[in-house]
Amino acid sequence: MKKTLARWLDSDVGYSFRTSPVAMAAALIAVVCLFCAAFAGWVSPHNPFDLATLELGDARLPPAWSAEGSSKYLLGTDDQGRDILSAVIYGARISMIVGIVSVVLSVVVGVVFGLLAGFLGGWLDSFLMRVCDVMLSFPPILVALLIAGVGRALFPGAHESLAFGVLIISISLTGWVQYARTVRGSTLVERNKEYVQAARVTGVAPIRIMLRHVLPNVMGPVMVLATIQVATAIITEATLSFLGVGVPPTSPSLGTLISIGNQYLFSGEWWITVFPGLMLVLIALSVNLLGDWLRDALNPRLR
Amino acid sequence: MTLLQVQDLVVEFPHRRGTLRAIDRISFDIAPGEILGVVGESGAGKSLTGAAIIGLLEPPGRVAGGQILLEGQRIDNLSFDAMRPIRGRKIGAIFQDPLTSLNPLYTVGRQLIETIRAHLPVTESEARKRAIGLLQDTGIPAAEQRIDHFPHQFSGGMRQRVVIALALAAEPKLIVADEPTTALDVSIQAQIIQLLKRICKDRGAAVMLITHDMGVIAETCDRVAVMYAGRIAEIGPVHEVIHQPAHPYTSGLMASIPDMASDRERLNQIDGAMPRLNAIPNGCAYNPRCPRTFARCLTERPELLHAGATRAACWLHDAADPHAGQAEIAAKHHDALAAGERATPEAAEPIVEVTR
Amino acid sequence: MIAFVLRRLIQAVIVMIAVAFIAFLLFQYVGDPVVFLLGQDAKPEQIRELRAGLGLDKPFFVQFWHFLVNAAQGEFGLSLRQGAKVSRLIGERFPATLELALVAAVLALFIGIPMGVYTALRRGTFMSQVFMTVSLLGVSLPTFLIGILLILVFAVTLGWFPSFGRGETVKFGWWTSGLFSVDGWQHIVLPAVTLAIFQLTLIMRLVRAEMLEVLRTDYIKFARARGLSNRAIHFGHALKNTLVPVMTITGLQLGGLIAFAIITESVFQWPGMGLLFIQAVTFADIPVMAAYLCLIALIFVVINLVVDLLYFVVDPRLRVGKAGGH
Amino acid sequence: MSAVIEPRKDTAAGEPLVVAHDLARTFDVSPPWLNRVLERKPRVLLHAVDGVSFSIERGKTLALVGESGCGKSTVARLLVGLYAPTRGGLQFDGQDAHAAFKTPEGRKLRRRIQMIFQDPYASLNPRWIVEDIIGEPLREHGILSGKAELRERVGELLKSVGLSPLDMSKYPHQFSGGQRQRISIARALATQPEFLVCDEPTSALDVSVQAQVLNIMKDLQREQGLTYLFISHNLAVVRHVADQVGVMYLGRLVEVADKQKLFADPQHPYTRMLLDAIPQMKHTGRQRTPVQGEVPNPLNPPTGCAFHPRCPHANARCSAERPKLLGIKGVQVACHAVEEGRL
Amino acid sequence: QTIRIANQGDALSLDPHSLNESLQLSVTANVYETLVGRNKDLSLAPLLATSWKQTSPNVWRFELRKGVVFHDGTPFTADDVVFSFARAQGDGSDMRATLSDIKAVRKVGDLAVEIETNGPFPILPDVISLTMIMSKKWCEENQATKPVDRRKGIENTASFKANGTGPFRVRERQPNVRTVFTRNGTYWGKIDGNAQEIVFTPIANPATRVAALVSGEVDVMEPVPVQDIARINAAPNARVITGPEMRTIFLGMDQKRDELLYSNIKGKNPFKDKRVRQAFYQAIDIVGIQRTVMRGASKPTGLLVGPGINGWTAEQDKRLPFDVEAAKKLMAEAGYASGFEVTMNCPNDRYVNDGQICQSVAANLAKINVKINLAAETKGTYFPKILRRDTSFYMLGWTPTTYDSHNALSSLTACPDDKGTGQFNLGAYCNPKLDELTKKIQSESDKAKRNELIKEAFKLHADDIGTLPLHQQSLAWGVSKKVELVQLADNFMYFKWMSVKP
Ligand SMILES: Nc1ncnc2c1ncn2[C@@H]1O[C@H](COP(=O)(O)OP(=O)(O)OP(=O)(O)O)[C@@H](O)[C@H]1O
Ligand SMILES: Nc1ncnc2c1ncn2[C@@H]1O[C@H](COP(=O)(O)OP(=O)(O)OP(=O)(O)O)[C@@H](O)[C@H]1O
Ligand SMILES: [Mg+2]
Ligand SMILES: [Mg+2]
Ligand code: NI
Repeated sequence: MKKTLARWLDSDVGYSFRTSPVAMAAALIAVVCLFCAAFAGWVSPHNPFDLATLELGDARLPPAWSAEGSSKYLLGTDDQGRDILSAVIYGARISMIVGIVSVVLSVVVGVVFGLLAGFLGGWLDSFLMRVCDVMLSFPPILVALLIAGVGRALFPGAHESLAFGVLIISISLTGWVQYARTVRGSTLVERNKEYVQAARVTGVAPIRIMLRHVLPNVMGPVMVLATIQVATAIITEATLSFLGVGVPPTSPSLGTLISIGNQYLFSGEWWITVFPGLMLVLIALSVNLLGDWLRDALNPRLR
Repeated sequence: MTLLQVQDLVVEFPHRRGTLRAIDRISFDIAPGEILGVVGESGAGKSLTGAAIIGLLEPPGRVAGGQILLEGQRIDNLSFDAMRPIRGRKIGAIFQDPLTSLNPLYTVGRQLIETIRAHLPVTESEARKRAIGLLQDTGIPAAEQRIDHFPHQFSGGMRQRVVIALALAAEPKLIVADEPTTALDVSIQAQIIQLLKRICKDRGAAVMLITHDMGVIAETCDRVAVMYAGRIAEIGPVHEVIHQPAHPYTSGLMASIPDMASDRERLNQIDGAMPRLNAIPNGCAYNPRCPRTFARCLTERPELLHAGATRAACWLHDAADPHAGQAEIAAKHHDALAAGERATPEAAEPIVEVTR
Repeated sequence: MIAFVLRRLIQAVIVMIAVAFIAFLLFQYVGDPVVFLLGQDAKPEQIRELRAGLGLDKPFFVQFWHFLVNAAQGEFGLSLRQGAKVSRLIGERFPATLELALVAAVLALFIGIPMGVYTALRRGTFMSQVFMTVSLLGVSLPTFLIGILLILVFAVTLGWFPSFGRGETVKFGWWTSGLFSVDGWQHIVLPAVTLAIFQLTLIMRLVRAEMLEVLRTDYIKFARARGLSNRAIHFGHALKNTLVPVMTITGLQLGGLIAFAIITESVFQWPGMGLLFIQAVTFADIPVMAAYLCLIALIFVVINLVVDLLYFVVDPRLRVGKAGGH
Repeated sequence: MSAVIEPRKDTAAGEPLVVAHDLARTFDVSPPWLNRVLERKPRVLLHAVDGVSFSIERGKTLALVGESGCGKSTVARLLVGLYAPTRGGLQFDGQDAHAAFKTPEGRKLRRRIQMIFQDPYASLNPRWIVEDIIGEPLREHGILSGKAELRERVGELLKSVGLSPLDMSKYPHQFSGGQRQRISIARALATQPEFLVCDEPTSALDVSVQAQVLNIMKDLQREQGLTYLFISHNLAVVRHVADQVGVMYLGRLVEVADKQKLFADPQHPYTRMLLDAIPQMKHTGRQRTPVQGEVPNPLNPPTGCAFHPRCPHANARCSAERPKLLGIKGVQVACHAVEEGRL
Repeated sequence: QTIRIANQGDALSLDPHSLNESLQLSVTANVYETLVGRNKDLSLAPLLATSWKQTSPNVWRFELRKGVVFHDGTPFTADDVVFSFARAQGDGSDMRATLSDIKAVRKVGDLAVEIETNGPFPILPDVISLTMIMSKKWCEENQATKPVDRRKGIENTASFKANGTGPFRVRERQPNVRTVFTRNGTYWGKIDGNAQEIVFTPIANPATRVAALVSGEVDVMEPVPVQDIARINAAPNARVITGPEMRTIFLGMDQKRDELLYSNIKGKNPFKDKRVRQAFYQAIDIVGIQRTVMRGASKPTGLLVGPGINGWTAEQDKRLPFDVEAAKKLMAEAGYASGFEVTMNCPNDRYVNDGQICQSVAANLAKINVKINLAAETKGTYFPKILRRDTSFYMLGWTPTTYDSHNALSSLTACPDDKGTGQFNLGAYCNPKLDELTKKIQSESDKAKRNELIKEAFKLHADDIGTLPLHQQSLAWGVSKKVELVQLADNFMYFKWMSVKP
């Protein structure tokens, strides 16, 4: 373990990591976020999802440092008396799972389809691109409603356990298109390059050519989109939750917290939306900065 | 009177595991109207020299020492913006791979006109006229129509001529041509060489011609510089360098040229390989491969010394300390080589090893 | 060229039919319009009667067939809730959305592209890091929050811009435009900025990534060697070569702007299609949703077509039929 | 040299390893169907290679020369199966190569046929380090699997082309043009193929490295009976490496001959012009005579003999009738003038 | 004097019969008038009818006002009344349901009409207080004799233009963008307020609405999100006028099925046990909800109707005490000491802070070990779902459109049948005795006796704990300090009572 880490740090990518303070800071944030999310139960002072512990009387307390704040709730409470700090930690867990899983799913699907369309061409290409057009026309909201509807028709009463699946699938279902189109465009260019032909002559199987040769060379824009989409997916999740097809309001995600708090912006309860918002910005920031760094680091010409 | 003067130029690539010195203190100069050929081992630093002169080393590469003087003025330390009027106007460049040097999205004419107008105070239509003239000069037929075509609509040879036209657009005093004829058939190659020669004659421009084709060198150049491992091994008038090389590397190089007349099974070759840039031995860089190495070669780096009509970086030609008295370490080896036979196969670097 | 367009249009029809089909599948799940059509005192037989009158009791395929037949005649039926022709409703709303989307797109492009170029050229400098980081705020804050914050700052606190609506509009036939009055421009600023922020980040990052690649190419090096000015090199040569992926994504995003400006429109009470659509969803207004989705499909097809045509404009290598040298 | 190289047992010299029969490849560069219908334009076909037949004996070298764009690379790509022929066929070691490429056995065949690409830089994946690039064929064909073994082998290959094993961890862009070319040569040699298609393998190399590389190729040929198709613009090199030389013009072979015969006594007028254009070392500062006239447009090739617009000996027959490749004076020539004895 | 008004929605059309929805009627009521109107305290007021009386159990006679003209100058006559009632009862009208008890409307002179009902109908004047009178001539001229029929959708002029007798005329109409009203110079009566022009704009987003008020872009807006009341009151230029609203929010439980659809208790239905219902009732901290979630802008209630509705009495409007211990005990008695799990359906964009209320209720119930799976969703999917009775525990709000308790009783508490009785009794609570009372109330014309019956009915229902009443939400209008107006409990906004301070 230690050895592999040391070896990695010594590699080119590792070196550029070591010498980039931005990347290290971003990685640190990411690690902290992941840690908190993974061990939310230990890290957070309260369990915000346990309704029995909520005290309505403690609702909307400002952060501990302001005059009316209570030391019990470091970052204050929301309109239900939920501890914001704990809610942020637990919410980040949900949001990160939804955001990352759905982006990974859509990247995988989009890249695979894009590669196939671009590399194999022909009717498959036309077909996949028209499927893209169709998918593009549907707002994620509607798709989510459809999936939720079907899901509930199939498994009545499985609301909570279903919510995650519905969320992730509906975000990915509309998300993969961009990747597919971008990857297809670049693949069309890339597949005619001589290094791909060289691999063909060598007898490398088309699948491996696509994955090992073409893929790394078309990942640039994909990385830009993907890192940005992590944040977008988290926000989409908030919108969907609002429509009732997302996570239940009793176990709020970051996005849900923000949209709850959004109602209280005028009335002065800024902490309900600001802290989850900050957390979301932090997550987006670390993902994007890591993505930026990785993209540059993986491009040998930019070293 | 010199046009370009390169003095002790050093080019380095700072790398995290130490700095790579790709060009190590080279000096040469070019006079107006002269064609200087640059030959040498591949990887010797020819292209980098050209890039350094025009100030376009790819980062992290940088000029780490020495100076480059154009018409007596230093240009190696100029900022990008100060260098801009010099590029194209005073120094034209043709890169090693001219086929990708044209922006595929613009017509040939637009790129020409843009270059002309970047340097000369002319109107659009004048520039266009001039551009057509340039294309005609470079031997492109029907230039009035072709000027509005896109690069991909030209054949390889024509594209190369367009690149040359671009390099000439603002009548530079110096043209750095990096392998302009590689991958072209002899016929087109001949056209391009003719063109370059004509320009030198007509306009008095100087050319630094980097190439591997000794035939081209022989036919075109006035003087030749031979590079090896980031250094200049020999520099001198073309005839002398080709026919009476003073440096052992040059001799080896010339012997390696496939001869149209002979029918030998194997070509002469210089055994071994050029050292890696960060593992250049002390003393003369060529010493591991040199058939005539002697003690001094291992410790002291030779400067360019007069050797007949040429100058060579070889202690053999040190007038103050003639080599005659020294024991030549590898004389026998050299004799075998000179005889045109391959040295004992065991001594050579392993070729492809076959273990079936 | 004509043929290309024609072929794409044929495909567009197929796409639209597919969209309509999926849309109809969807409607089984977005709610029951009849519940909202009648007041709370309606009697069950009235409800049944209305349901039958609207044809909602027919099987799915019959409903879909009716829709197709109507749509083929250019008639998308009536809004269940508003009782007005869907085509008219959408026609009324379309100009507002289109203007908003265009202004936002222009804003995003005109700020995003130079910022992308800048950050690519000055890779690693402090300023470009700042740009890269700050721009992330645009994607990591939800649109509704950004909208509200903008209103809070620029409308309530500073009072510079109005907080809602489209302001004065000028009528040109059926088209209404807010771009011909100062008032209209004042009204469009905040919503357009809100919409543009996300696109801006995306475009900036995309341009940067592509620029970094292009700046290493031989023809850029050669352009430098020709002594062209920085501007000509960066914006004339390098930027244009990054345009193909940038256009693809921008096209998709513009479609997205038009289609899904829902949240921005509802925050700023922008009388566009998004607002219409969100209402249609809450009231399960099937004809409006179906027509809207078909329209969006058409918009996407058209945008993708335009983008593909622009490829030809930008990249002469893709132009067919003009082959010269080889 | 550590390993003793044994000549391959099955090498029966004289039996052709590669037989190309009437190979042709057209590219459909016409606009899409609907466009053609609407704009009433015909199909546009580009005959890049138009009926080329030759055979290469095991252990021999056929060199192809000819103008830029005459279809040399296309022939090369046809031979390695990158393009499927529109007409004609290719026999490799007695079997139909193009049929075999499609079967699973094709992979084995791939190992026996390798190619060095014309553009060294483009043929190297910019995101891979040299070790992976050269190691890929070894890995793909399961020749070597251990990482250490692989490394060692790649190191040897690098050394054999005059690079250092320490260069293994660099990326292609960190090399000079000639060094890149050597990398692609090393890759082609990695699987020890029987048939090597070399598309201008030494164009970017200086003469000494070129000599080394050519010597290696010769050694391999001698020791293992390697067969080459060698494409080059450098006629001196061609003269050195080739056993037979084919001269191409606009997609066709116009002359095929043993190299001695070809260089000593060129028959076809185009061959003659080509030889005249070779730069001479002996006379510095000499003016050459390039081939006169412009390269014809392959989309609209001249009728009859494609060379007739540039040929000083052309007559009416040349512009009307396409000459066939005929055996004349012990060489194969496609020229009416030679056939008629006008030359 | 222009007053700019923002509301969360817009009137869908200007046709007063096209939709029975309070916003729609509130807007059109400024242009069209009814025979019987309402005073500022919601008591009945003569409008186009100067007086009315019951001439026989089934017949009412209305004397019409003299000298009234429509905006286009046509005089108002009994023909217009007969026409308008026919129109409102006819095809395409959404007011049909409210008028279903009317048998015939007859002209008995130029300025008098008689209305005959199917049976004795004591609350007829209340019921027709929303039936607006249109001009027969104008409608005929404009092919608007029928409201727009959604099925055929022939749109007509009445959707975009209006010609009533009311104190304001419509000058400009851009649906969903703005509607401009001007004062009617030829109005028959006196207009109290001084507003000359009203600009009505829909602003759907609550925060935007608040911003528009605070930044002075609108003068009146409605509703104000409860959390922003304080903020607006603190603003220099605006204030919030709150008042009770007639809508009552309550929770319903499935009391019919033998096994709940969404619960972990199998084989029985815990809500059939009154102790469970009572435990739920007593576990809900409605005062806490009032204080935190509603920020005081609600009135906890023990009844299904609120003040302003005929039949409401203060003495009956008492809740069982909030007592978690008692609730726990009741649960234990019922055999659910360790609680159970049930899914609660809840809208999140229909009532004031509906989602949050449900969350708080869920948190309250967690204290008696009941685990609530909260399914909060948008009204678009919520209502179809619960109206299918596809729920075990739900939230609903109810406003009796007749301003009378009978409406609530017959819709919410009567045993459901397929003719529309108990249509919104989604938990299918059923008490035959209560049904009997409800029938009696329907036809009892003696007001006092009738009120006694209502009282009895409510008592029965409260004793059964058939529903869990929560509160009446408050009206909250944001009003610029320059504007004076009158707020009605039925949330109608009459421009005639609006004034701008100079
Ligand atoms: N970006 C780089 N990083 C590290 N080393 C480099 C880089 N670019 C070039 N070099 C090294 O610099 C040396 C000189 O390269 P250059 O391109 O000048 O060679 P050259 O003489 O032009 O060779 P050729 O004839 O093959 O083109 C080479 O050994 C090469 O490995
Ligand atoms: N994929 C393709 N599509 C269309 N035309 C092609 C394609 N590949 C090659 N051609 C055309 O076929 C002809 C022959 O090309 P080829 O690359 O074989 O020439 P070449 O003899 O190798 O030339 P060079 O010496 O310049 O490499 C050219 O006219 C070229 O434009
Ligand atoms: Mg070079
Ligand atoms: Mg070629
Ligand atoms: Ni030696």
